[in-house]
Amino acid sequence: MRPDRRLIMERIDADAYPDVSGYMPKGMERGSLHLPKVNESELLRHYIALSRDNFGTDSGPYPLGSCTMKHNPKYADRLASQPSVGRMHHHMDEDHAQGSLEIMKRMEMALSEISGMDAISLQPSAGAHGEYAAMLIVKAYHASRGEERDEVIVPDSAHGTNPASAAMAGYKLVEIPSGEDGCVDLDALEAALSDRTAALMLTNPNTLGIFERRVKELAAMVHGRGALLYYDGANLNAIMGKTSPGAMGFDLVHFNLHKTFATPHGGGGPGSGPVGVKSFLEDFLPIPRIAEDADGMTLDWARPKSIGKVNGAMGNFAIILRAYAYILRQGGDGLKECSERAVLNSNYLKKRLENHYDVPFADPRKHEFVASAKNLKKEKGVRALDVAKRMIDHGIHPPTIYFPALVEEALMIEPTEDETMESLDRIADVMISIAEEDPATVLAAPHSAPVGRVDESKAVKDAVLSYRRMLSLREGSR
Amino acid sequence: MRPDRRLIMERIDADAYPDVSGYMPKGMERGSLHLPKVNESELLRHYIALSRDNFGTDSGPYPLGSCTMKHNPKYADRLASQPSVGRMHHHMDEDHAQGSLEIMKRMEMALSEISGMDAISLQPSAGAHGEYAAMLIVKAYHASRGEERDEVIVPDSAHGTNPASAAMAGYKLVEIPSGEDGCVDLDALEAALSDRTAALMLTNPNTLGIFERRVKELAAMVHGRGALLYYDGANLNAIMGKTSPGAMGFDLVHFNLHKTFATPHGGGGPGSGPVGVKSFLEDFLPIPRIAEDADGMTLDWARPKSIGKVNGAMGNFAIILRAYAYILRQGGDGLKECSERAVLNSNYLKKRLENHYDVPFADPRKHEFVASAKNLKKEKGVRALDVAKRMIDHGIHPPTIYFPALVEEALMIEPTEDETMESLDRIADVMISIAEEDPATVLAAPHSAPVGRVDESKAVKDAVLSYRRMLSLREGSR
Amino acid sequence: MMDFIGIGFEDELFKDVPEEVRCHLPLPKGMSEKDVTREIERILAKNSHAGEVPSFLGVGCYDHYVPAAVDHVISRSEFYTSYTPYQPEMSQGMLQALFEYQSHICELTGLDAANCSMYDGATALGEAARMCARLNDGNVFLAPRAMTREKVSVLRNYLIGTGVELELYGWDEDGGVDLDDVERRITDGVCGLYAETPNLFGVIDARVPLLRGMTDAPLVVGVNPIALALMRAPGDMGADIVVGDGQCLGSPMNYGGPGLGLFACRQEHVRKMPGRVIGLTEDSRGEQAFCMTLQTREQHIRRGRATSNICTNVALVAVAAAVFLSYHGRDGLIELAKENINRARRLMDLISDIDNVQSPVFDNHHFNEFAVELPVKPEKINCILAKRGFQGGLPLSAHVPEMGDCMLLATTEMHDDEVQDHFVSMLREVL
Amino acid sequence: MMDFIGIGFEDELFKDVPEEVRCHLPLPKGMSEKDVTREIERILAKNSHAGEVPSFLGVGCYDHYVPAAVDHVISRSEFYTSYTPYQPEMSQGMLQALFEYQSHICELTGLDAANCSMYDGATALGEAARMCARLNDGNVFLAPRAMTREKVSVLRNYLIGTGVELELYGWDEDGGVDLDDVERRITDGVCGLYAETPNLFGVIDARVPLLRGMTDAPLVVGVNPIALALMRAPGDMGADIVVGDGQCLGSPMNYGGPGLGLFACRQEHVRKMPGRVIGLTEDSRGEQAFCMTLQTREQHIRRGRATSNICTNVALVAVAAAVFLSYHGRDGLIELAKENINRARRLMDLISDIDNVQSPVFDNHHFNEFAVELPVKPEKINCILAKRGFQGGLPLSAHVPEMGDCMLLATTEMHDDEVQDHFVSMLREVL
Ligand SMILES: Cc1ncc(COP(=O)(O)O)c(C=O)c1O
Ligand SMILES: Cc1ncc(COP(=O)(O)O)c(C=O)c1O
Repeated sequence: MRPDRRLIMERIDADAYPDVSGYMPKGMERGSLHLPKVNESELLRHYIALSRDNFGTDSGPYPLGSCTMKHNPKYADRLASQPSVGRMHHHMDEDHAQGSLEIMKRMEMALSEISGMDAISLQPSAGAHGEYAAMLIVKAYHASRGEERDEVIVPDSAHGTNPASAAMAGYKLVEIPSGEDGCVDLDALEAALSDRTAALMLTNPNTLGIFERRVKELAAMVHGRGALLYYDGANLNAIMGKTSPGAMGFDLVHFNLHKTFATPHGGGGPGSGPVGVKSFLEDFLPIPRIAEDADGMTLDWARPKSIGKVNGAMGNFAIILRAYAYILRQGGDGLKECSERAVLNSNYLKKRLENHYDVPFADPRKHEFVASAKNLKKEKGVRALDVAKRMIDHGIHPPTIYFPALVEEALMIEPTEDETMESLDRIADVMISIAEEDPATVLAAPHSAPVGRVDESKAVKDAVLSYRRMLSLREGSR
Repeated sequence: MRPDRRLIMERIDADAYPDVSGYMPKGMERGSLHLPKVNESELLRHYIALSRDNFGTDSGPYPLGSCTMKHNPKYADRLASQPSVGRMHHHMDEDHAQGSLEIMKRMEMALSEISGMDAISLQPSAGAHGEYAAMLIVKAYHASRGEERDEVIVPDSAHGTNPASAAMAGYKLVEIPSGEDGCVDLDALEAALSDRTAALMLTNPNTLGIFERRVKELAAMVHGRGALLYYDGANLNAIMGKTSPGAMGFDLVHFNLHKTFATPHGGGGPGSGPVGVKSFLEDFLPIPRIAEDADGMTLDWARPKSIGKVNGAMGNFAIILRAYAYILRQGGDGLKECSERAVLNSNYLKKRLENHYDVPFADPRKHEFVASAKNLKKEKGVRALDVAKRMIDHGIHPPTIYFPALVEEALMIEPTEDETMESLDRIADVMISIAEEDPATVLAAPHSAPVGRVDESKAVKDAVLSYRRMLSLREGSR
Repeated sequence: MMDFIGIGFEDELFKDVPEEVRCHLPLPKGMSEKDVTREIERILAKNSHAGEVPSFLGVGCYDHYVPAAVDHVISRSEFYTSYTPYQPEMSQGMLQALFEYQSHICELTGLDAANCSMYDGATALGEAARMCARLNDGNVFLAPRAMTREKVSVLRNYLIGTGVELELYGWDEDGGVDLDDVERRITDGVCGLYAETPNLFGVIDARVPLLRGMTDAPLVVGVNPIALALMRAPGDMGADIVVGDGQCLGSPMNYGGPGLGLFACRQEHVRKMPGRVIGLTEDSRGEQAFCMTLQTREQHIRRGRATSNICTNVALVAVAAAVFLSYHGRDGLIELAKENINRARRLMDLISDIDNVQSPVFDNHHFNEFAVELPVKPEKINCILAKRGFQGGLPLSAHVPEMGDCMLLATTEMHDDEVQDHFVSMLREVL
Repeated sequence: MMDFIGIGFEDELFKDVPEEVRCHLPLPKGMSEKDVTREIERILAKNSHAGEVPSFLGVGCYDHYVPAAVDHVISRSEFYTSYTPYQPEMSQGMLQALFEYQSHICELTGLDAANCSMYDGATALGEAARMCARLNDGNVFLAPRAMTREKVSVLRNYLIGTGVELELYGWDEDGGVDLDDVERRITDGVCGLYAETPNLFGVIDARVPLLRGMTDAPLVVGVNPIALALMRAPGDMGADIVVGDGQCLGSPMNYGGPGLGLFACRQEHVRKMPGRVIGLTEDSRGEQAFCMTLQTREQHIRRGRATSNICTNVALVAVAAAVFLSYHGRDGLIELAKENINRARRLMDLISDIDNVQSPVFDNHHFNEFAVELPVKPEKINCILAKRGFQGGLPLSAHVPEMGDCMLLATTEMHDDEVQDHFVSMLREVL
């Protein structure tokens, strides 16, 4: 029996709103408020039951490509739950916050080593936010040189946030196609580059899991036209200890601490998206900068060239702390090993699937690879979506599907370094069995999830985003 | 699909035991050790998956009679998880432990108010342990008076720990039957009492949920023969703020902090079973006693009449702290209200079931009541056990069954004060539907649990209590 | 595994990384879990947190009591180790919790649609301004000058790509909106108008509802969600978009992050909204179910033409807020709001007894915080207070320079009488 | 609800409670969750815990590092809010976890059967002595005099109902069993013989295996489960029953409680065993399943004739131990054991350099702790150390009076070099 899943606000307080006069200026008083009325026991049963209808990396394999769902170690959470983390306000006198500031400074230094960048700001709240901060820096840089450059080049395999961030910063987008080998087509790049080019945004390895071997050449081309080279660091976990954005010639990079550095995703966030730059761009980084002098850590606000602030505070300290704990735990060699195992796992799983799914492009892959259900679709009418839904029945989270768009019926698979061979074999066995299964079963999946296949188009059509709205539709008015 | 439930030790380390010479004296070195080899991710997935196959009060209704499965508030757990609780050693200088000692002293005082006893020891580790400490006190008391009394009287409705504790202390047991009304048969008591009687052990309300109205009379009878009157305080949650063991005339009492005072049961423990006595028995309480003087709290070991120690330390401090937090939160009125609601809920549920199950004895009940499946068994062959198993399919924990033995096919139900009317109705609806259901379905239950009905007799026959044993049976030798 | 792949050693998998870009990672060796814990605790011990050194800082980030039940729920690993719920069948729990969050926010704000979080209050405002630019052709966004430098800077940065200019209007002697100044600035070119209540000065501004009549451009209102327990819903004041910071709803301050950007709007504008939203729908059996919806607004579908670049948001903080609001319920939230008003009143009254101090600067209703005018530079006072074990309030000089002698003091239910009294007597001594 | 029951007001439900026994509950009014938290934290702040004041106490209760994963698992509310798993179909998770715990304990001890916990090490020993009395007719239980007064007292109290006398034997100059003394005391009347390794003095006693040859009565061996990573399994030494305290396996000290009473025995004696046990079986579909078993030994079935009165045990602490052991695995546990031996060696060496101090008193292998002889009363030294921010070791006077000048010092992996060095230099100063 499926447990009670009523909305908690259906246990509502029906009494009249109490008299609260004297607390608000005239005309500003509230007259009603509908919130649930539950005791702690009901409250917890409700939310615990909801949690049980959710799947996380602690529940099982989560090979979601481009999302790096790796294990979130518990020591990091425990460290983050102390009052010396939680009960700190970002406006505190620096003297009161030497601990937080030291953690941040050390984290900047660690990220600098990892990325080969000269200066880091931990301020951005997530990957896309780091991209945006980077685009603002690109803008400020060219402006400082009196140059007007209004285009940003983005490969078609780029993550959606890349073009979105560039556009949000006011740039025109120039999309370039991938070549046969899944890498940037250098001729297309050459054609796209111009004096209007502000930057090229690149992920390496790209979202196909392919390393752009000609990255140095590419960097030279971009730099040769006076543009900057930006690195989307969400995929850094494939290369740590092997190469770095700095070594590859990039000028700016953002990190996804919630991917590479094993902090929890929290069902969609919070994350943390620091941005790193080569020294010639340091002056443009967000304020305040953390400075260190004889007395300890201080905050430097007097940075006239800075882009200013991208969020209201200092960044997501609680996430930064977790990531720093993880970096300390792994150490340099440990991070390198993580990359090695992530890549090994990805290539192993790819090999296991090769005879059952179409897997375009040549070896080796890095941390992820993209398979395709296009043959399955042709032969049996089973799409990537159906494969995904059927995997749910086996307690394995489906891969990312339909991304990148350049692969038809894409299944983008990133096992991460945490899965054991046994677990990889289970993923493979399940995916192979689905490929061989009676299509009717697959098309009707999931069969054993808390709900049947969810009607996403109805959700779009109705656009009911709240209980209020739900009620007003139900009552026909409100 | 049921997730992987292999034993964790099946992921074993097969390498040879390493060389560890130099750490042990000759002849004391180990040669092999088989423990699982898992990474943190596998470890957590394993145990989290196991937890998901378990049901607690946070999962749903748990009307387990005589066990008081009430909500365990989370603030108490959070308080107990601090280093000022955890990193304290019981042998510390009193100066270092003033906080722990003050909590304990305050708890003693609160329990004293609640029970009407003059002195409390928090040392016993659980209810049965408190009973045992009490029996040792009874023994020491009579011995101190030069009296030889070797019998303890226990009603047939008593919890199994009562006779077991008395027997463990070396007493002969005299069992007396309950009367028609479910109460102690005073004539039988009269007949059982003698100069050999050391004590009568009583629960009031008893395990049938019936209040022994003639308790004062009964106390006079027991005291009249020079025996002591012992109160099993596991059911205190029915009467707080209404009456107390002290007011009823009892000399000794134990508490179940993990029942009345809402601390977690932890799947079977730890609990805490303080013992309280009237002043004339105080000298016999376990050592050390917590004393308070101008400088603060001290430990008094110089108590020559004391029974000594019942456990190696000071009691289960982490549980005591939680219970104290709960008592502070409720306050006197709040505890009284808990009793009122517990009794109201019990009587409501009883009323709802009355037409569908046999519910012997008259009204009102206290915190619990005993229903019977004897008619169901007669009419349809459905036993209490079957009803219980079928309730599992509905996500409700079954009541205690087959206890007390004096009620045939007993279903002992204690809803606690935490269940809402809605939840009580759900329990009732489910139990009624089972009574009316096709017996075949009920007999084959559970249908939707992680396992089918478990073969308990095979477990007894095989007596396999470890993986080692399992392997050696499997291999035929080891 | 290497055998199966057909390689002899692991580095073969990196043969595609050219020699010229190879490098080493010169970080120290790894540490045990125990040593990491000890090392980080050693560093954190250098902090003086609000439990040790009472703090009077606020402006969007408050030290409230976090009920243990909230911690418990967001520590459920099924929740916090999950990703964005792309596969609704596997994520009904998170989806429903977020739908409930949206519902609570809609109820508080009096609007029908809310997204399931932005990074923080400042970026939520930035996104609101951008949304206004999408809703019409104006090229000026009007906002109060009474904002922290942080918020102003974020807002500017979020408008950079839109061509919209930021124009700031002033405040009146009672700390509310200067209506004349707004009036003067309103033209057809205004694409959006923003006001806060409570505002930077903690003032509950009864003039905010009047703004609705002054322009057809979208009205954006910034709120404190706890104050909304007592305050008229902005939707009823005519607001089109409501933003704010929801950290106060069950999350620690965490040195400022993560926050919780609240974002709600009218149903009619839902397709122009930024951020992720959870919608109600049905499953194949016709039963109630939830899923992410209106995704064509988002970057992973619309890429360069998305309403925002936001991807990862702060979902777990939103869940904490949902649990917090359900824990308190209506009456609990009202009590909490009252307590915070009373605490602030008590503190401002006590301080007003000190000679040479004006407390509060603005004679008006306040929530959580209020400005006081001091005879000495606030920065200096904070230094002295620090030596006596207090973290004073926010000096306003860096934010609204004309109030350079003022300090913003915030207080919550975490300050009992003793702490307030002690603080005031210190302040008296110091002045 | 009252209507339905047919009563007019709630007190009607208490009409069976006679007036003469009625009373009030004069406790103060209830407090909010926040105020309770604050009040208790205020009191607890009076403690000086081992993280603030390094402590050198041990004897069965140690300050080890608790991996965060252990906390996480036992904080799963499905585990900790459940009761004794009477309904196996609803409790497979707890049952399997406890079966795994039993399995780990069996593996460590070299025996085939273990129960799923007793209250603590001392009561486990008491129960073991009682079990010996059940296994044969003897009326003397032999145990070392080198035990804490707590343990001796508990043991006596557990033997009270059995008619068995406790007799204590001495130790040799190397701190091990005095074999001659044991020899002298062994008669047919001995129903059980108990020895510890490591013993009270932290000595790993290589003479314990020799006891097997000296009597046919059951041999009970007391152990430290972490030491067992390196030490020969007691089962291989001929032990019939193994007991010990398992708090060191992933639980905080908690001012001494809850502990974890380890209890393992030979398969042949399983039906005489005290306490709850989890057995392997099958479900109706023939699949592996677990349930409580051999319940006819227990009080809820056998009542007055049960093997023990124990009902509630410390199951959750046992789960913590299972997770702890699985977390470390063989190699991790070996490392941990080595580290603890090395820490103790280092400390005893450093102290032995102080004049007038004999460190250790016994020239033997130690685990975690060791006795040192001091020129001043240990109690007095502890007072002075306390003023300098240390919690010294256990003065032995109250436990083994003839060693009144000795102190037992325990150290674990939580003491780094700095702490040990600092402690030793303080000690040097003080002496
Ligand atoms: C390649 C890549 N870039 C950027 C992002 C955006 O990061 P975030 O979701 O933290 O905004 C992601 C994550 O989704 C990503 O995979
Ligand atoms: C009435 C009664 N007495 C005694 C006990 C024994 O308590 P414990 O399980 O804590 O040993 C119980 C609990 O099972 C009980 O219900």
